[in-house]
Amino acid sequence: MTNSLNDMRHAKSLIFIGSNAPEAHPISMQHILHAKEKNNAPIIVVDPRRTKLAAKATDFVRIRPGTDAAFMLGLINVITTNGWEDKEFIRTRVSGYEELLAVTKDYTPEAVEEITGISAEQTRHVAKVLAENRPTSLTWCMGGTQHSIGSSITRTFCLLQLVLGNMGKSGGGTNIFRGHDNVQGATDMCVLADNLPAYYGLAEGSWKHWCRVWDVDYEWIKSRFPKPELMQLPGFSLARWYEGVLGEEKLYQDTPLKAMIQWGCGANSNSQYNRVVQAYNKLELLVVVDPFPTMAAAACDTDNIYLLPSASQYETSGSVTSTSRQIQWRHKVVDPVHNSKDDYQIMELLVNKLGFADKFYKNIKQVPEDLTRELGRGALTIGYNGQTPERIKKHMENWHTFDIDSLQAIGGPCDGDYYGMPWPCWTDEHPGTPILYDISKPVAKGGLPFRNRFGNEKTYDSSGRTENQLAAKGVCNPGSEVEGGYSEFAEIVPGTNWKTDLSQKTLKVAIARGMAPFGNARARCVVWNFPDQVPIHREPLHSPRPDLIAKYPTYKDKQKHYRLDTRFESEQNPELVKEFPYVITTGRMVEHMGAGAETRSNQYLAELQPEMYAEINPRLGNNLGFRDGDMVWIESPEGSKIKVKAFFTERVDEKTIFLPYHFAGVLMGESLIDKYPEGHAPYVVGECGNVVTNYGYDIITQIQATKDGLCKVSKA
Amino acid sequence: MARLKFLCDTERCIDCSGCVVACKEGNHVPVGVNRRRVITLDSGKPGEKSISVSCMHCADAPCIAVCPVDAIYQRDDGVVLVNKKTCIGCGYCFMACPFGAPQFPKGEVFGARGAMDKCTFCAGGPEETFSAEEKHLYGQNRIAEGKVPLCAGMCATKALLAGDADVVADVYRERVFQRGSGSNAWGWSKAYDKK
Amino acid sequence: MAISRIRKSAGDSAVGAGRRVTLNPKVARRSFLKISAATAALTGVAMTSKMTRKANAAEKKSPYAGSTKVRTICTYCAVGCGIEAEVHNGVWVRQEIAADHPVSRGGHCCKGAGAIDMVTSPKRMKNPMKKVNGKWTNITWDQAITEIGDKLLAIREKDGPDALHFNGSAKVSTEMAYQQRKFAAFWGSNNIDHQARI
Amino acid sequence: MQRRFSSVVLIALTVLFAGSAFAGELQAGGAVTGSSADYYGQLINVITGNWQEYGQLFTLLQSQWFSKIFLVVITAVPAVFLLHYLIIGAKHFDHDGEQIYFFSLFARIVHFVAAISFSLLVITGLMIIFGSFFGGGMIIRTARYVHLVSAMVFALPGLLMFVMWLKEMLPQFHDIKWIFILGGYLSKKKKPVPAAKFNAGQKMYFWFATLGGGIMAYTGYIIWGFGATVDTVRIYTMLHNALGIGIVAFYLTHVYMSVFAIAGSLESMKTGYKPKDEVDILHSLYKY
Repeated sequence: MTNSLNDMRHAKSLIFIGSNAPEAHPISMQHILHAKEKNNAPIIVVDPRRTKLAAKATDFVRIRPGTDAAFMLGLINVITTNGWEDKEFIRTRVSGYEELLAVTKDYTPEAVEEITGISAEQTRHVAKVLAENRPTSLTWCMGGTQHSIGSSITRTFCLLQLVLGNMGKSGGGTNIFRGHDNVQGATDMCVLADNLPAYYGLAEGSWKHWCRVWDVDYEWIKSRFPKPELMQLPGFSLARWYEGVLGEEKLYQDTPLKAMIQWGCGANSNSQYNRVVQAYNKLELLVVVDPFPTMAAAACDTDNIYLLPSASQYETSGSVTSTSRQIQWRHKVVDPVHNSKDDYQIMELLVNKLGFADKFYKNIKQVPEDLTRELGRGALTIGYNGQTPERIKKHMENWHTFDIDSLQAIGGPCDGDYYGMPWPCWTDEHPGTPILYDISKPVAKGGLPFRNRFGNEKTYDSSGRTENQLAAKGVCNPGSEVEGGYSEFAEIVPGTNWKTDLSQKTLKVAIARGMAPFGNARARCVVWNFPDQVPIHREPLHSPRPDLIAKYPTYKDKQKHYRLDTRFESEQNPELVKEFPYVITTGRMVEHMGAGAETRSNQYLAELQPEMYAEINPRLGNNLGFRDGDMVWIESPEGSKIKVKAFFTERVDEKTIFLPYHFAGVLMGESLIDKYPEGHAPYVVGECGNVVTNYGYDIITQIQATKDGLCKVSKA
Repeated sequence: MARLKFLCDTERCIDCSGCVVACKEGNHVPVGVNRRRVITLDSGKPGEKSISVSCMHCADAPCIAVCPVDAIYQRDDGVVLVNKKTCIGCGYCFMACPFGAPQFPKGEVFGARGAMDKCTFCAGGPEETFSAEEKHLYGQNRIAEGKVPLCAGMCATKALLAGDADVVADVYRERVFQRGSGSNAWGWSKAYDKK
Repeated sequence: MAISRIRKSAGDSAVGAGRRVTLNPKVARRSFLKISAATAALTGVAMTSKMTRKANAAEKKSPYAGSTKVRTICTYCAVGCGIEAEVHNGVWVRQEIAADHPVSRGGHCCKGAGAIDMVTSPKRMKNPMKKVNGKWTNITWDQAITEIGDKLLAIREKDGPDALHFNGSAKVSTEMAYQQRKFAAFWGSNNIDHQARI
Repeated sequence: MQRRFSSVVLIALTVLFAGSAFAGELQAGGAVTGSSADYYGQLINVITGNWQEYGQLFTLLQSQWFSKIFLVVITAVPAVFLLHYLIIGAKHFDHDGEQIYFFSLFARIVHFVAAISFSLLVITGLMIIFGSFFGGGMIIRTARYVHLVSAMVFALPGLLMFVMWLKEMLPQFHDIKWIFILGGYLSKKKKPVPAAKFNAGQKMYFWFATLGGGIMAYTGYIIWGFGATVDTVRIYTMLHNALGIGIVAFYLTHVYMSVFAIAGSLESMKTGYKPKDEVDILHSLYKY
């Protein structure tokens, strides 16, 4: 989120795309409904389903799954043709705007209607509402990202906010509600195949930076890798790691995967889950570290599996980063129960056994506080350095002193700080940055311009136009020494820049000069390192509209995509819809979480939501000849199928089937409940919805396309 | 004398069942007994509304009137409680209740209903305050501690209000006024059908 | 209709001699209420809690004498709701309402309201386990770590570090997530990822 | 007849299934599909039903009327009989003279089993109605169990009596006459009254006890397990209570007649023999 949940209280309108806050983020509704009630803010919900959020909305826009980009570009088209864009904002803080217009001119409301199924009139209406009620808070979740063009879709969301001039403003911003409790923190720490902590990437310089932080010899780390070039090659992603085991596809490493450590990850949130199960059984070693057995325990038939009981999060401590980028300290409530050990203990046992404990724990005397300090020392790009354990704990102790509207402490020991010191928090004295890219405040008080990351000037491929990428003259945070755009800080300490200066002198100098360490640039509409420099609509790989595939085809197949090849063009088959006529999409329910291992083991939650089901429109169900409550088979083009109960509801339209994805314990019609360790099977089991989610991955991030596949349905 | 009341604001209730689990977890209510539940009308259709329902602690409670053994009583602050030791599980209170609040766990003899269980407003029961027996039979006695009931305190959107009837009414009135006060989506444009 | 049978007196003998606390009539109610209603409307929170709390202040008493309150954070979604855990003799006895948390204001969804179940659920794993001839068997931590470690080292020796994939987690603390990434780096592979990808 | 038989079948069913599960527990009701709210949406219809109509009526009757009426019945009826006993007194017949074999051994056994279980039903039923008098709790809970067991026990002899005496219990014209003179009980004179094996009063009690008993058993079964929608349960409860009023009244009458009003009739029911003059007078149309 660029802003915070509490800041949404200031929004004058709110638009949600692929987000169902009452089910996925219920407490955020407190602030959303506040904006609706207090500011009379219209709430626009764009979703294939009439969700519980739509029940609170002023406008519900039913969209065909996977066409969000087209709708956004359509909104930009209406806004710009009517002159509702924020001209001053675009002139001073946005680059590549003309190139954007060249793309959006084709997305007229009528063209958008053809793609998305949203009437041209509704597109115009929504554009008008957004234009008349600024600032708009824009929220998306997995409904916006889990597509083969997910990265393009999310960019169109940002572009809309740039065109409306809603970025860096209270009540505006792009507010992505993150899923898991610490998914922001874990992402920031880059438990990712293509990055080192704090998004440093995998370049040699990044490795050297972190080796300095870890206080280990770079050559030693290098010696740990089979080949130096593998240090810079992203590993397998969570979305497709199992292909590395199954060996049916070409791999970009010398060995197939033979062992797997699955630490706090339910894995039945993986699409094509039946293939994951195959991979489990082919592994030589599978280690599951979790408080609950998880589906892996039941799915794995072979003797290769170990279950290590980790303590729950309440039995250990550490910091967690919320969706608002706030860092809070999760205090330990009780000691680990049973014979479980907390994560740190298990890691220590493992590292000791593997023989690199002396190097691994060189700076770590006190767990977890020394870890917080070490990661803060290195994570300069996103400003994790100001949030010392002491400060985080102080915020926890004094959380009652923070104002609900501004999230700023009023008096008390944290006076002036923003709650949780939302990153970037550049120094020990910095209050945190409650709103990103907000130039109304000095940098030292939590203001920031756009980051200068991609050079100072660029000639665009599409137009041949050359544009300065730094912010326009006069646009800067109050007190800035340079009145206008400036590049990122480097060479304050010779041989370093603001990202690699471990002394943090660069940061302090920049802030003392009233400037952002990362420069003051424009937000890009043209991303020249992406396949679509300006995002466009492309049909989902498995599209229900064969007629549109010709006009909006997907990408060429992608080679060497996280150590695998990913099919795009060769997977898109206009004939597929004839056999698999319905769109399948997945989502959350409020009673369960993620893969559901925790929540399905809670008797009360299991009681509330005891069964897997498929939401089917009554008209579709009646046409297919089954009744509410009948068991149906849902089959995917990949040949997998699930047997679930039909639940008739008008939440979904006649072409769409919705599956909650939290269930596990039943696989392709066969119950695995007896395979759990005795006494540890969850209270409720059900088919994994992700068995039938289709092939399809984003071209940049390799996120799985679970929201726009195809399927067929028959009575069981 | 202050009277304690519940009020659920349907404009805010998002059907998250937080109140349901807060109640069950806090009072160790067995599975199958629902002191509180959320009901959604027109689910999945335009105009969908949810409401959280439990014992409403009626001023003139029909359950008290019909109980053949006088197991149900009302405290001075309006909280309606049941004495589980007196209750015979006949179910008359359930028939009389307009909210379906009384719940019956399965008893042991001939499939009989056990003693009636319902929302206590987190005020425990007739046993000694904070005694193990009170906790076992009725759950927490938060009113004696000076705390609000768990369901309302943990309501995600503060849709569920609990407390003194006058304050609850004031809060709700203020909210309704606020909703109607603007000149935008809910105000004039709505009144005059201005698109 | 029912008035005739409603007992107005809380001290009725048929009800039992239990001590029952009712609101203190001595508090000057009307004026006090005005203030609390105003606060409630401002924050949108049912501040009536304050009402009962203050009215009962004179008789305040806790069922868990000497318990401590631990402020912690809910482990479900990323909203980051506050939890006040009441701990008595090392046992998490109940979840209190974290009404002062600046984001959640005491609110929880059904998952967060049952957060205590993460610790108390009988379904929790109790011991390290492995499968022996298709049957689940309890093992000691020592055995588990020794066997896993030996196997990992053997695979590393034979196939190299890239034969291991590490699925980390968005459910652990930032420090632990950092350690997971650091572990992969020290192990010598980029085969590490977590749920943010999907 | 159809109805009668269906209720007979139901009594039999009650006996068969009573011990097993009373499946109508609310928590188990309703297909569980969809979200919790839909689940509860289904449930709430089962739960509150049409409260405005039936719930309110039930509340009114249960809180204001049933217990009062029962109180009137169990005080007024004995009081009337006390007056009758004091003013008119019991009828005495010659138990040493000629006897007529009136009831077979089988009939007597059936009657006694029925009598005991029926008495228990009435007593425990009244205990439940006046539960607050006993302070509720264990006593009344036990009374409920006894009520259930007695109902199950009564079902068989009830059914047998019904079959056994059905023919004699069918109404006849002389019954009207009997009713007009109230069976001659208002006079001290021994004047033959128009009645065959059973007089009109016995017939009425018979129908209340068997047909009414069948309805009581069925409604009771439903109420016990909440085996229907709440509205049905409410109606059945009202029916159960209303019918109970009549049954209690007739039960008391029967007890008074057999124990007090006709001296030695209890003995007759034990031995099976009635004095000839008693039969000639009270059952003047009986062909022996």
